[in-house]
Parts: sequence; structure tokens; C-alpha cells
Amino acid sequence: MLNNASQPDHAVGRSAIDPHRLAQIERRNRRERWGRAWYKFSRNPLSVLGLIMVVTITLMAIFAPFVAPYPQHAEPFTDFANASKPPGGQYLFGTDEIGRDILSRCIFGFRYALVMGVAVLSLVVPVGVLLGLVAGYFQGTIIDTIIMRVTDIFLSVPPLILALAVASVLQPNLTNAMLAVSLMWWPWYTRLVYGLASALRNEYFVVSAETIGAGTGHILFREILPNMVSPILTKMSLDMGWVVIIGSMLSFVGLGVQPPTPGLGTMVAAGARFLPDQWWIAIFPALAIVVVVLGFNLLGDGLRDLFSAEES
Amino acid sequence: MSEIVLRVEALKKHFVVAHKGLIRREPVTVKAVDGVSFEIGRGETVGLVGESGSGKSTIAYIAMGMYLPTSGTIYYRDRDLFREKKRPLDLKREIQIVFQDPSSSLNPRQTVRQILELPLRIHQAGANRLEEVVRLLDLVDLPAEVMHKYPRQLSGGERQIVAIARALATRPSLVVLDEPTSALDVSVQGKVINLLIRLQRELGLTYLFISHDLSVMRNFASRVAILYLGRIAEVASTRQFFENPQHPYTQMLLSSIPVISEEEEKLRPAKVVSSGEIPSPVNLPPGCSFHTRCPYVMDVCRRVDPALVEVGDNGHVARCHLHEQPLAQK
Amino acid sequence: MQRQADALRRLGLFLARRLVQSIFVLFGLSILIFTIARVLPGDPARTALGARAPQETVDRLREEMHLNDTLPVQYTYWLGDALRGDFGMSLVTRRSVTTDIAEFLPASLELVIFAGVLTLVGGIALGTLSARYKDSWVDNLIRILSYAGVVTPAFIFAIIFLLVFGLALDWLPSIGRLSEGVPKPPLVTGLITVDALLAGQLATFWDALQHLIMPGVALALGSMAQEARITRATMADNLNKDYIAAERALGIPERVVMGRFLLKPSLIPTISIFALDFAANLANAFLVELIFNWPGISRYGVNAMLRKDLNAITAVILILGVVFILMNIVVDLVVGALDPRIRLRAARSD
Amino acid sequence: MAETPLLEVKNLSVSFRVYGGMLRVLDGVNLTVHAGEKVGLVGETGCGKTTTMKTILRVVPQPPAVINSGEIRFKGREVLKMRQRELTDMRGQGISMIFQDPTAALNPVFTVGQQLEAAIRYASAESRRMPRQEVRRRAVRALSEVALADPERLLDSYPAQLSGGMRQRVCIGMALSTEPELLIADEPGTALDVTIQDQVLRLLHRLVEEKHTSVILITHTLGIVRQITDRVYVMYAGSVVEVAPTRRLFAQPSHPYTQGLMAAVPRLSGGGISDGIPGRIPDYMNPPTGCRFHPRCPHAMPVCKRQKPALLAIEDAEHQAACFLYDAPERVRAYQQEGGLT
Repeated sequence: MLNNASQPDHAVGRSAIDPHRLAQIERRNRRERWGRAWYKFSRNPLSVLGLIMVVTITLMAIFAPFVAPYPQHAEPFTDFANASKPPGGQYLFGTDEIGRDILSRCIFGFRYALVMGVAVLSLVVPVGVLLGLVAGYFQGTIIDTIIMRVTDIFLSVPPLILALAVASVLQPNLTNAMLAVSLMWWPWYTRLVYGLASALRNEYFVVSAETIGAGTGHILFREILPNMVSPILTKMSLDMGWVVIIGSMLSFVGLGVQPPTPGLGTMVAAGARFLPDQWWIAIFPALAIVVVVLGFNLLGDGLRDLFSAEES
Repeated sequence: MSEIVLRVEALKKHFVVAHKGLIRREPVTVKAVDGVSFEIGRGETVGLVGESGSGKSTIAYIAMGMYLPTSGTIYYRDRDLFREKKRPLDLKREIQIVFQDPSSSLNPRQTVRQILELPLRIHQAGANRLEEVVRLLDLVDLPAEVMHKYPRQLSGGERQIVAIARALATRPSLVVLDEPTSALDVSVQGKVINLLIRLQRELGLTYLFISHDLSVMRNFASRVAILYLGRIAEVASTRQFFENPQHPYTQMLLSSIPVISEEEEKLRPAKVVSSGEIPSPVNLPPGCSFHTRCPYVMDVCRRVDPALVEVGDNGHVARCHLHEQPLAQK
Repeated sequence: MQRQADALRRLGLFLARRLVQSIFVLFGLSILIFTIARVLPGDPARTALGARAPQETVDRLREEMHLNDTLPVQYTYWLGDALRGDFGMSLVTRRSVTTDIAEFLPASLELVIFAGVLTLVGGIALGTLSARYKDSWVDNLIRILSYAGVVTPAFIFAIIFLLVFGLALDWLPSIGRLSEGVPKPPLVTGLITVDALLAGQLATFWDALQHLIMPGVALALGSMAQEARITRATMADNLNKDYIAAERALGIPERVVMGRFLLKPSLIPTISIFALDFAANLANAFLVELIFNWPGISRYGVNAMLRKDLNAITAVILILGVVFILMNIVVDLVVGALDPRIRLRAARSD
Repeated sequence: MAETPLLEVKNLSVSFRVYGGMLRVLDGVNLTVHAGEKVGLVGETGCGKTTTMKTILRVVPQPPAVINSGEIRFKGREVLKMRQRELTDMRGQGISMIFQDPTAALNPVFTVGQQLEAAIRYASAESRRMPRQEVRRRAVRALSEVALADPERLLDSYPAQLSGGMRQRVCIGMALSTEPELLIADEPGTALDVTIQDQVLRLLHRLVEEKHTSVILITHTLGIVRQITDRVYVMYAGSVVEVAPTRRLFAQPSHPYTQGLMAAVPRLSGGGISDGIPGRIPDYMNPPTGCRFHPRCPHAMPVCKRQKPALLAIEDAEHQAACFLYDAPERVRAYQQEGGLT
């Protein structure tokens, strides 16, 4: 950023040491930075749409019992009198074969989709990032070799199939599905961070910190890590979408959320049996999946554009 | 010369760049630094000049402990820099470096204050860091507000000045300057150089100055050593170096510089016109490594590597058969 | 001549080195799979026989499966068998797992190769079109479509296709690889379309192709959209490169600059992602295979998983690992062929 | 000079659309090149030299660039109104360009031969019908002209296999292979070591003299301009601030920016370095009003903030500077009496 305002001005030099004034300046700077970032982000309507979608879905998931028209339909419930009703006034998305409101179940479905995404990422990101960071910084040493060879092994199979295998060996439920996906997901972060870290370790600001005598912890977490927040955040946002897809695939074959709990994948799988006549039973949960994934993808792309514009 | 601050002794650094063969992997090495010796006295600015592949930056990085020498060593005030495996903090404190490109040497995610506080935290425990940061900025003529800025909010010149302030934060006695102005525009480099000169005078600093820019060298260094493919070609006091260059490579370099006045024109040895490519440091020519481009090349140059011989006063030495007395030419 | 021989020798060295690396990775993978199969809770023998089997039978099977030995010993037995191509019996099909794989792998390959061709042709064409007419309505349309393609999982496409083209409109067959009564071609490659063509059975070829269309397209759309996005992004990026400006400045016509000098460097990322997608699709196809009742390897694998058929599970994962690793080598070769810088770097390191 | 100039740029303004605003990079550039002339264009990083040249050739990527106004006439024909076909005809044989960084200017996935032969083949209608061997022969000749040994082998090499000096020579050979009337050389040799740069510049100088090619030489090194060119334009922040025959510029730099720049160059003869010009290049998103140099100018007057100065003659029309100090004496007095600039 070119900026005219930073001309040296000795007259005010000393006054900045006043801690009160200091904090004020820092607060103002921070506000300006956020303001600028938001301005750039908001230039792209698609990014804003993505953010709105993500926020809405999250709020709906959190307040599902209040938002859903028939919250009790997410629990064991039957109403054969209203079974297989097509979309219409009372049931916006129609009802399924035992009379449950599909809209309500989709809203609760968001819940499990997001829980899965958040849980998987909060397990996977710290582990993957830490391993990649250490391996990248100690590139060429035995630490690097061990971490990266193990990572390679995990990366040598499509992650989905390993997750399926692990999930199938364990009891089929949401927790185990999350564990299985997490177990297969960390290497992708390790690989991403490894690449970034092994490039950053040669940057002169890292070398500078070394020649000054900073410790490894400082270099890893204060010098290197802050410089890869943007690609990691971007990947996390895109991955939320992927985890939702994988979660729904697991539930589709019965390895994730167990009925009658409304998992989006489970609902699609169950509804597929009633195609084509009662199409709404499968199609609306399928659309719900697409909406979640779309929201996170738009947000992720928006973040990527924002970060790449920040850097140039 | 007064007290010796830095003594480089028969320094060699060979990098393995590749391996040959499938089973018995023979290393392919680059002799980046190949037997370099020189000394820096207290308060001096010694300039190392050279083109790409000359090894000038490698020497700086070895002095900083970023690489270990293949053989030979460097002494800081009689302390062998490589006796301990890991350099002790008090030695790190004494020797600091300013890198070429401040946009790479300052962490883009830290404010100037955070950048300057790191050396203070490590080397000045107990000091009031905020006051110290203000003092450092004042020392380099930057307003205190700069401490809240991120590097990208500063101009190139200001960034380099922040990097200088960081190097001074440990209160070092020797500062290595690795091309400190070559990433800057002409209109700001003067300010940085003049600041360095003032700081040297005020703080009694000793500089090892690495550069490829002879015009800057002329106005900054007190002594100049010129490197060609990892070896010293000539060392002289700055005045002698520019007014009475002895090595044909020095002459070629001087004659290649574009200048802007008649006065400078006279300093260019017109007869040594640049020709030939710089050989790859992987395949050094036998004998004198400059013989492939030298206008005065003799038979002996292709076979025998010349030694450094005295060619003038004040330790003016050159590595060239032209200056070796008939002895070598037999 | 000399140069060609040199290039061949370098290629050989490269392959040799990659194969050695791959063997290490496969070895590690086998340990990983073995761990999943044996260390996780549950008694494989009990699982194999079911909860109602008498304890003596289970004990006998435990003995047979070397389950009473230490884990490293068990692993050596298992690995030894696996190396001989013997993965044991499948609990699902009651046949040798090797036989099963020989039957199901070609079906998956046929599907994935078909989808791969669609992906590559469609993705590059759409991406190039989009970049060529950047910011026009064509570009915007392609971008919106590719967004939809990226965010929609293949199984949702599969269900929609099944619903619309299979059931509602009844244009295309929706189940299996061949219609009933259509003669199977003699087995050569295992890919029915190819075998039918080889045998000259055009009717069979046509029928098999019709069966391929829905699952193939459902599987391809996601990666096609991905490829289109990557191609467009790389091209747009390269369009601002100095060498394009330099080639234009030399008076080289736009058609040559775009079709030749821009296209080749822009394909490199597309191709590398494509090959990896191709291998991943082999596994990701499982829901598509389930929905269209396609007798492929990942459907087999998932069925095995649902039945805890450990022999089949390990075999399927190992085979998919091998395909994945092979595709990685292919990526390196193709990218090396397109990009001399990578070739040069590889040459320098030998 | 009465005849039509070879190239005439009038009041050219170009902006770049970026995330969150417009960068007003060129702000009314004026430039003239006559047949057979060697013209220098000097200025610091980011002053718009390269953008001007890329716009002349219409190879500046659009978007992000937007040409706001101006005229570019090559041999009397308006370049900004040319259709694709006419552009392709003008590029190469009319004007060709050596780009700043030879590594970036060569396509990494094609051999030197493939690129050079394409340049030769598409140079003109006749060359398109040339047999292959003839194109190859000319490519070999183009490389030997730039003093490259073993051109046959070089044609089959990829850019990554060559040294920096060789790549620079290849770029020069390529730009000259189409036998242009005007050659634009953007910082030739800057990326190279000084001894190699010297060789490249001498080679370039010799070739354009032999072929009577007109040249625009872009550089930030004043010494290079002095060595090669007849006339010099000095650019600052998107406008030409001074133009003069080379000798006169060095003898009597007139614009305060030119004066500051000259003083800042460290001399081989010693004598210390001046502190240079205070401040920094302006922010192109919100450039200073009036004369863009006024925030850094030691002679700034109130008028400089209000109004953009036109190029004014110093002694005669050959030497001009865009500075109010060179206005009619009574006006200058009036400007100065307005009081200090805050």
C-alpha cells in the first residue's frame, strides 16, 4: 500500500509513548484494517452471498428447535395420516413416508452436518498444521522424513475409502464417523502446511529471527504460522463443504447419523426408494446438502480472493 | 590498523548441489567460497564486491552462522565462531545483519513494534521495551508512530531503516550489510547509506559491506576486497582500488560501469572491455579462474593458479600472474 | 540420436526411482490397513462367522487365521499371502477375493475411464472457452454451471438423472452394465464397450454405452467443473504473463498465441489435478455404483465394509492404493513431458 | 523537423482497475520519436515507463488496464483505433519490444527455436509463405547476430537451459529478427551482472546502428542513457517531467525531480552521496493534485498543488520541463508571492 501520510514528522515523535494514546492508535489501526478488509470482501456480491448463507445456516442449526415448524418431527415420530404429502401449504417441503415434515428435518439436518464439519476440522486442523509446520521447518532432517513419509502413506489412498473402512470397523454412529473422517483428513493439512512452511523457512525474516537468537517455538508460532493463516482459513472453509459431502455419503450407506435422527445423507438415501413418484422426499434433503456446500464454497473463494488481493 | 574485530581465515564453503550416478552417488559440489582470508579492524567498513557466483553473500552468511564452513574459520576478537556447535547468545548479540530486501526480511504479519521487540526480549531482559523501541526509532530518524505500522505500510527505504534499527537493537559491534541498498531506488539509497555512516560514527560500529555496486562502494567502504568465483582477486584501500586497480578483473568491472560525468569517465580503464560469460562455479576453469575472460591471458594462467602478491602500499594485494615476479613465469 | 538415448535413460532412472519410492509407500499402506483390520476392536473370526457360531468353530478359525500369534507374525502371514495375490475368501460372495476383484475392477475402470474422458474434454473445452471470452455472458454462464458442478455431490446428480432420464422419461437404461438378453462379448480387457468393439458386436457396444452414460456423466460432472475452473484460472493468469505480451509484441497472430503459446503452459495444472481426480473417482464412485447397480469395485468394497468382510476390505484398499500411486507416476510423466523445467530439474538430480 | 514523426504519443492516460479502486498510472504522457532516433526514457520503479510502452504496442492486459484518453500515432496511423489485424501487422515489423526480464519474457514450455521461428514466420505476408528451412536459416542467423555460439543447438534448447546473459541475447535477437523500424528496449541487461550488462548494451548499440533502427531505451540507470541515446525523456509518477537532448540534460538538469535524481546517483569518483529525494512515490489511487511531484519538491509553490504544469521550453523547444519555475518570469514571481505551501 502506498501511503502519503507516513512522512516523518519529528514534532509528534515523543508523545506516542503515552500508553493511553498508544492503545488508541492501535485500536484505530485495527479498526481501519478490518474496515478495509470488509470493504474489499464486500465488493464481490457472491462472497457476501456465501457469508449470508453460512451465517443463516449456522443460526438455523443452532436455533433449530425454534426455527423448525415441527421440531418434534426430528425425533421418533409417525403420522401416517399425513404420510407422503407433496410440498404445499402446511408442509412446505412435503412429508416423508411416515408423515414427518421434511423442512423441519432438513433444518435439524443442518445441525448434524455442521457439528460433523466443526468437529472434524477442530480435530484435524491443529494436528495437521502442527505436523506440517514442524516437518517443514526441519526440512531435510529425520523429523521431516518420518512425518512426511507417514503422511505420504495416508495420502496414497483416496481419503474416502479409508474413512469408510475405519467407520465400518467401528460402531456406526456420528461420533465414529467424525473420528474416521478426521483420521483421514489431517494429512491434507500437513501437506499444505509443509509446502508453505518449507518455503517460509527460507524467508529472510525467519533467518533474521534465527540470527537474533529466537527459540524454535517463537519461530514456528510467531514468525511462520501467522503467514499461512490465509491459505489455511481458505482451505478450512472449502473443506467444511467437503466434510458435509463426505458425511452425507457415509450416512447414505448407513455409517453416519442413525435413523430416526435426521442426517441429510440418510434422508436422501431413504427417500431414493420412493423415486420418482414421491420425488420430494429425496430431492429436498439433497438440495439442503447443495446449499450448505455452496455457502461454504462461496465464502472460501471470497476469502481466497480477499487474501490474494491483500498480498498484491 | 587498530584492533581486529573479524578475522576470516582460509575460509572454504563447498555446497553439494546434486549427485551423479545411480548406485554410488558421487556428490557434485560448487566451490562457493574457496580459501578466502581477510581482516576487519574496529570502526572500518570493509567492502566485498563481486558478481553472481563470487561467494560474497556466502561469506556473510557464514559469518552469521547460517552455514558452517567446509574448512577454515572466522574469528570474532580471537573467539573462534565455530568452536561451539550452536552459537552462544552473546556472540549472536555482537554480530548482526541487514539483509538485501526489507520486504522479505521483515515479517509482513508483525508491526514494527513487534519486530523491534524480539531482539530486546532476547538480549535486553528487564529493559523497558517500549522506551527502547522509541529510542531505536529515534536513533534511525523515524517517528515513533511508525511502531504501529506493518511493513507494507512503509516505503522501501523506511522498511530498510527499520531493518537497520532491528540489527542495532542488540547493541552489536559488528554489522554485516548484505546489499542493503540494492533493492531500493536511487533516490532513496543515499539516505540509507548516509544513515549507516552516521550510525557508524556515533556508535563505533564495524561494517562488513557486501555489494555488487561499485559506485556505492566508492562512497562508503574504507577498504575493498573483490571476489571472483569464490576467491579474492584484489584487496586495496578504497582510494587505491578505484584510482589504481591492478587486477584485470577489477579493471574490467570498473570499465563496465555506466557513469554520468566526464570526471568518472576518466576512472574507467577503457582498454579492458568486458567479454565472455562468468563460468559456472560447478566447473571452474583450471589455473586462474579468470583466464577465460582475461585480455592479458598468458600460457601460465591456464595451468597455474596465481597467489595473492603485494602490489602496492597499505596491504594492496592482487592475485594475478602479471604481478608475480618472473619467478612464476618460468 | 544421442539426445534421445539420453532422454530414454533418464526416463528409465526416473521410473526406477519412483517405483522404489512407491514400494515403500505401499509397504506403509499395508501396515496401515492391517492395523485398521486387526487392531481395532472386535474379533475378526467372530465377525466372520457371525454372532451365533459356536465358540469352537470360532477358535478353529482363529487358529487358521493365525490370530493367536503376535501382531508382527500375523502381519507377515498376511503380507506373504497378499504378495502371492491371495487375499483369502470373501464373506459376501463366498469366493476368493482375488476372483472378485478381477471381476469388479474392470467394471469400475470402464466407468471411471469413460468419466475421465468426459472430464478432460469437457473441462478443458469449457475452461478455454471461458478464458477466451472472459467476462462475457459465455464466461459467466460457464462459471455458474461449474460452480453448481463443484458443489453438488455425484450421488445427487445420480439420483436426479435416475429420476429424470431413467424413470420419468425412460430414455436411458438405469441399471447394470448390459440389458438382459444382450450377449456378453468374449472377455479380453473386461471393459464391455471395448470388448464388444473388438468382437465386432455393435449392438452390444451400443447397449453398453447407453448403460454407461448416466453413471459416467454423474461421476464426471464434479471433476469436469473443477477442471474447467482450474483451466480458466490458469489461462487468465498466464494471459497476463510477459511472455504472452512478448509473443504478441512480435506480431504473432492472436490465434497462434492463444491456441499454441498460451494453451500448452496452461494445461499443466489441469492435467495434474485430472489424474488425481481420476484415481479418486475410483473410490468416490461407490454411491453412483450403488444407485445404478453398477458392479464396480468400490460398491463391492462398501458392501464388504458394511458386512465387516475384512479380507475384501483390505484387498480393495490396497488395490485402490496401487492405482492411486500409478496415477501419481503418470501425472509426473505427463507433466514432465509438458514442462521442460520439471524435466530439467529431474535430470539435474541424477 | 517537419516530416511525420515515426511515433507520436499525445496525452496518454491509463488506469488499472484493482480490487477496491482505480490506480491512475499514466497521467497524460507525451512522447515523440523520429526515424533513426535513439530516445531514452528514464524514471524510477513504478513511474509508468513499461506501461507506456506496453500501451503503445497494445499488449497491456485489458482488463485490468483501461485506456482513458490519448492518441498514439505510429507513422501517422492511430494505434488505439487499429483492429486486431492491423495491430498484428504493426507489431513485429513496425515496432517490436525487448521485455525487462528475459526469463519472464520467454515462454518456458517452448524451445527457443519454436518461439523465434514463430516470430519470423508471422512477420509479414511473404514470410508466412516461406519454406521451413528458410525460416530455420533466418532463426540461426538471428542468433548468430547476437553473438551466440552454436545457434543450431540453442534453437532446440528451452529457456531454462540458458544463462541469464544468453536469455537476454535471445530476446534481443528475437526482437530484431522481424527487422522492426522501432525497437523498444525495456531495461535491457538490468537483471544481469554489470560486466555482462555492459556486453549486452554494446551489442544492442552496435546492432541498431548497423540496421538504422529507431530505439526507445527504457531504464532507471542514468548512466546507460548517457551512453546510448540522443534524446531523453524523464518520467515521474505517470507523466513526462523533462525532455532534452542527452548532453543538455546531463549538463543542465532542469526539473527539480531530474536534479534530485542526478544528485542522488553515487559517483565513481567519490565525494559522498546526497540524501536523495525526500518522501516517496505517490499512491496512484489518490495521487497528489496538480503537479504529482509537489509533495517532494524543494521549490513547491501553491500553484503546484492546484494545477498540473505543461511542458515549458527552457531555452528552446528542444529542452522542456513540466515545471512552473520555467513559466514566464513575471508569472513565476506571482506564484512565489502567493506564500508558502503548507
